[in-house]
Amino acid sequence: MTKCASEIRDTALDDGALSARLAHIWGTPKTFWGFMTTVDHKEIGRRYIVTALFFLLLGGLAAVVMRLQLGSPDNKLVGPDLYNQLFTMHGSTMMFLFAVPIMETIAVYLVPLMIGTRNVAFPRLNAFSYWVYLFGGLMLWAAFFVNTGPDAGWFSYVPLAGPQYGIGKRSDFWAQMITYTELSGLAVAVEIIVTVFKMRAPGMTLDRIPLFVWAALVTAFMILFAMPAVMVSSTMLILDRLVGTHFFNWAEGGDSLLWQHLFWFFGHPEVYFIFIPATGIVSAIIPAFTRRRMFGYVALVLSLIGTGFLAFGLWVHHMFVTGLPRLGESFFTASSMAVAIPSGIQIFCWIATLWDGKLRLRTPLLFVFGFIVNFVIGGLSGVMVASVPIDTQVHDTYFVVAHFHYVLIGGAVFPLLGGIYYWFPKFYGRMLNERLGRWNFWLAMIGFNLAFFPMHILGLMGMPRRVYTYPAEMGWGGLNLLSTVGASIFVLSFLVLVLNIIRSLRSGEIAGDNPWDAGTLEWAATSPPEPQNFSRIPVVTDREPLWQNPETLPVIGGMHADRREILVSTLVEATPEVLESSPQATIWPFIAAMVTSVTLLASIFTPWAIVWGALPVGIALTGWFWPGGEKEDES
Amino acid sequence: MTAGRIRSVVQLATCSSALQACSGWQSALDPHSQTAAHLAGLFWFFTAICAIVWVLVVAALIMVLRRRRESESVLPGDDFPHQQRRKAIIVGSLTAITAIILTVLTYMSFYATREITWPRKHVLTVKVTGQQWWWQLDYQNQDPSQSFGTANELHIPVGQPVTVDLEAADVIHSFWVPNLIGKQDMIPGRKNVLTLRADKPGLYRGQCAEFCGLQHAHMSMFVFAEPPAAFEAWRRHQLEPAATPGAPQRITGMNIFVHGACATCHAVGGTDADGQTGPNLTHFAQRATIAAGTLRNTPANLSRWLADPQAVKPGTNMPQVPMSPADRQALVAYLEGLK
Amino acid sequence: MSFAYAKAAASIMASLLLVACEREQRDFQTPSSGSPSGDHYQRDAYDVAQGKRLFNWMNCSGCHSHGGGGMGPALMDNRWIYGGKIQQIYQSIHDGRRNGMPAWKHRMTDQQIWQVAAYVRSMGRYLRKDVAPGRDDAMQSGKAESRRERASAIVPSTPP
Amino acid sequence: MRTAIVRDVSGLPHHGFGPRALTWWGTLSFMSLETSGFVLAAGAYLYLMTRAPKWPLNAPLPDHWPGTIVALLLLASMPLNLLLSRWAHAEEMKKVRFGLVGMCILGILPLIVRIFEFPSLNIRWDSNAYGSVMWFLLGLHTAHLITDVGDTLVLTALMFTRHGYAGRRFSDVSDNCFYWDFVVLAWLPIYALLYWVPRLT
Repeated sequence: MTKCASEIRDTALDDGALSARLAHIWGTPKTFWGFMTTVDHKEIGRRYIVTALFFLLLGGLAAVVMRLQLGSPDNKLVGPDLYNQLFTMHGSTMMFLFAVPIMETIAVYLVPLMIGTRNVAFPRLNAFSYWVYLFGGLMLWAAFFVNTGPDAGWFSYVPLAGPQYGIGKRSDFWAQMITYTELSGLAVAVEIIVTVFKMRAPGMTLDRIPLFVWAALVTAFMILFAMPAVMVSSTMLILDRLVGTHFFNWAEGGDSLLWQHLFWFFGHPEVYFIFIPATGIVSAIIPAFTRRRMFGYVALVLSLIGTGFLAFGLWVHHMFVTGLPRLGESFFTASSMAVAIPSGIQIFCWIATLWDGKLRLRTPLLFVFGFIVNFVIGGLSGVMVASVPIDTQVHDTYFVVAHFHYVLIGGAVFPLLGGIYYWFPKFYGRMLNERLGRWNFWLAMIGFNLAFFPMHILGLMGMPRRVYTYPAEMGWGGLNLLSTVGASIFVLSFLVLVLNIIRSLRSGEIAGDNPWDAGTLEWAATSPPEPQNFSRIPVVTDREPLWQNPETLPVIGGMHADRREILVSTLVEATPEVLESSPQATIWPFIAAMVTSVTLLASIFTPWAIVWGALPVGIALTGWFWPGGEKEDES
Repeated sequence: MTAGRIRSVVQLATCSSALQACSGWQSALDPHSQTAAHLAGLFWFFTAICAIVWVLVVAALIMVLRRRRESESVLPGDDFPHQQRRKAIIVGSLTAITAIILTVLTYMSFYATREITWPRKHVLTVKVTGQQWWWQLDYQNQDPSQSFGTANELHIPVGQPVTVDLEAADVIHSFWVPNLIGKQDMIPGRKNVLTLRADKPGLYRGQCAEFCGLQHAHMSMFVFAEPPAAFEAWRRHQLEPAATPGAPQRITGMNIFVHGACATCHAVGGTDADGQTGPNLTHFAQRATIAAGTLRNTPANLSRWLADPQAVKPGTNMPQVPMSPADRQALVAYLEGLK
Repeated sequence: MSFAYAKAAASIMASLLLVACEREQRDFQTPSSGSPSGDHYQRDAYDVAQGKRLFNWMNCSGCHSHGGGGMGPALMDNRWIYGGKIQQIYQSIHDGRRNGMPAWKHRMTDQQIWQVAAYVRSMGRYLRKDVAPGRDDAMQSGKAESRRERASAIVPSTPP
Repeated sequence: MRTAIVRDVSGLPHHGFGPRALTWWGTLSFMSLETSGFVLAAGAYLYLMTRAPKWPLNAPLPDHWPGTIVALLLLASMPLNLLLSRWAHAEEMKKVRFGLVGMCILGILPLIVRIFEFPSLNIRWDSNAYGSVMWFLLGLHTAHLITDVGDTLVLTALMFTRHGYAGRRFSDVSDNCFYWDFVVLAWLPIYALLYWVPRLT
């Protein structure tokens, strides 16, 4: 390996020339081909986020129809068949196609910027992951539009989703959608872990990693260990349905509770895949708007990790009424209660930071306040359902529906909306409108609480979840109507957000690199960031590098300026150790995703599809890894 | 008793209209049995604690917004060391308090579980089998001549514990009568057991609580808690065959039933109708509702149900049997005579 | 030219759509009397599944033993004494046949008989795989209808 | 923002081995998630076993010989795998090519025996839940075996082209060895579950 004679190092160029040169090397051409082949984490992250928001829209529309149906007793707007498909689509979409992907991909966009590198660890895997996710989501919704929407609920309990009672191909589409989204979810988790472990800017030791990045890392680890559970169980389900295995057939030695164990072993941590990144967003917003460093950094990191561990010991609290032994159930009550402690620590630390801070009450911080108010309700009702005796009354009623919407909307969507207002200027270079932002916040706050608080009472009044209608004599009509009105207001708040985004993209105030005067590295990049993120990789000596030195960014020199190159650093101390090249744009991830998707889709109809599909998938993967002769491949 | 006092305090404190709405014949907050009372007491205790915690958090947030800052330094950065130390102590103590509260709640919950656990052998045993979308009830007895079957309406004697064996014929269902007891799943291939005891006579509504397919919404049941004497009278009556029709119209109705499609799925004791896949109709006229609580049992409703079951309960396994209006009248007359 | 391709593609898409919609239709209402050929029952997974439910409930296996045959003829092979078309099977169930097959016209409704007939067709693997039922949650008695090998052409047969 | 160069990294190497390489960490992550899958599948096996009245459930004992031969073949491949990893670290092209060809053969051999392993389970996947979970575990491991052998074949082809001389390819070879270790080690507990646990009862 002789040194290439023509190689250029960045030390030979001034900032302007270097930036132009790297922008060309890392850039994505504004062509169709460029769009299809890009491996830039920002391009992919952005389209991932837009796609997830599109699925939010679809899932939201399903919810709107459900709310309209339940707005009055004995309503005939939709029948049981469509209603069952609607709530299954709503749950599956929100969990698998919106919440988990959007949290993961905000990390895909932000983590490289926050840790001072130029791309994620495996950019082509990232592109592949997006395409597989897109195809999986589209497949599920296409199936719904041809009357093949799954109808057994987002947790698809057997035997209702099994071969005998899950009639037609509906549950097969559900089970295979799981395969797509888990494939993409796991791929992103691997990228995030390796990116955070090995690509941090020099000097970003473990105790200088931004809390959002910690949250993304903990989430990625949870995904790594929890998602295989649903892969295993959904594979068993589809085998039961398609080739006649007996995993869940009680008459031949199987057991329907095996499904529940496996599903909830994944399903409970999944709530934390959504919630933990949201806490990361909160921990990013609070310092910027209080002008204070986060109080209790170490405690916060330890609570994130603690939550990550405890989340794996809770799954049985979804099965308290299945008749498991009481002693075991008591253990799971204790562990479910215990997970409230790390959440409590986080809330105490946030309030402690706000306490002495110099507050700037802009929209992102408003959403943080809304988050705390709503999430605490969800957390506390979580403590209630963790108690076995109380759960026997509220399990599978609207009380639980209220509970998890407080946790997921209050605990994750509110921070997410705050995060959108916070980072939008970084993504698009323009500020969102503050006035509309306040409208957005208050409508969301009022609409959300009107929609979901009455559900607590409905559940206690005996209303089970997943009913497509109810008789007038039950007396549930009034509260349900209130809830429907609240839901409409909540929908309105999203329309305000869309309006705000459209206005801002056309005529928003230009943001500048660091409009909030925040301290983390993403604000050192331009808004929107250049394709290479950083022309020179920053050197970090503080948890809030931009606060420590607002004028000058210390950087390293000596990297190549003629190829896509990133800096690999050590795990703990982030000492530079290797200059590794980063892959070029390529169409192969798209092709690989395409053939994988077709194979999986065909396997819904015949198991032989896996055999036929293996060859094209193998060819696509070989094409992906085969070097093309660029500088990036040969170093 | 503590829980009871707390409950009344909370009741006073909370908006009373919401609470009035909470009481009803299918409400967890209107207990009519010791078990349900324990559960409600525990619920109110948890609610009180949680409400206090939430109010404190919101109060803290309001103070954050309103308090004057000692030092409004413009430069971003850390707190002063003495503030840091003070905060660390406060956050640490709050965490400890959280842990203590959670321990107390865990203990309370465990204690309540023990309170509501009964020994499993009782005089009266009823096997409840969940079906898509109705409840099959079998009153079991060592002596087969004392055993009988019925559907959707469970009669129990007040004050006596009754063993309820829970099974399912097709998919998972869940047995839940909130005024009397929390829910328990009915799982194909498994057996669960509950002990049901009503302490006040009354009519309580229950509903399937595990999503079970198209008509999950219309799978409800009624529990009639009766004084022991009334229950015994009811039980004896159930053991008898169906009433023999006298009026000609009813005899016509019986012939339609016994020789037509009805008898394929339904049984009527004392006749040739012995279908087992649908509800037993021997004493149908005594029941308060039709189709697992979907309609009140009136001749008009029954006629509507027979004319087009799928319009009333889309997806039900009850088919629309074609017959002339006169035949349907006769069938209704027969069924409404099955006292 | 390209317009022709687009038209062809559109018609293929439309027919796929129809196939899927038809397969998954849950038709609860009884069709008004004078119901047509009954062909649509064997294209609808829900009807076939309901037919299977009725086949078990009516204890058809008492004679036909899960289609393997016993006192009554086997239903899984390609030999059909009274014809293997759905209309012919409907007739056999509806009116009964000599040698012990009872008439069900008074014991089941028309719709139910069509559903059972559609299911019987699936036992012989005459239906599309994505319409035929999967295995039951019960003791197994051979491959599920959706996994059976396609039956060969219908052969007229005489009672043994 | 103004920048100030405070450090020069031009002397750093362009590829690293083991924990210094991104792909090594990627491989490790994938191994972790696959381990999670194996453990859950094994958990399902044990769960069904504890619920069954007897194990094997209504079936003769599986014939362990094909499985044992696969285990022995896989273990026999370990020394060469270790050597290949060392040669890759030392970037010795000739030895690496020899080792890769050897690993291809040592990978295909157990795959051939694997074909005979399925029938020797003495039960079909659709007979009962015991059969289902036996086939599931064996299928899961076979999938890993096939993908890694496929990967080795492609990598071997690559190392015989001019692309093979890039330093990072040697790192890829050593990561492939790392993954093979995992495939071999994962087999041992599954082998025990499939063939010896049913013999315990």
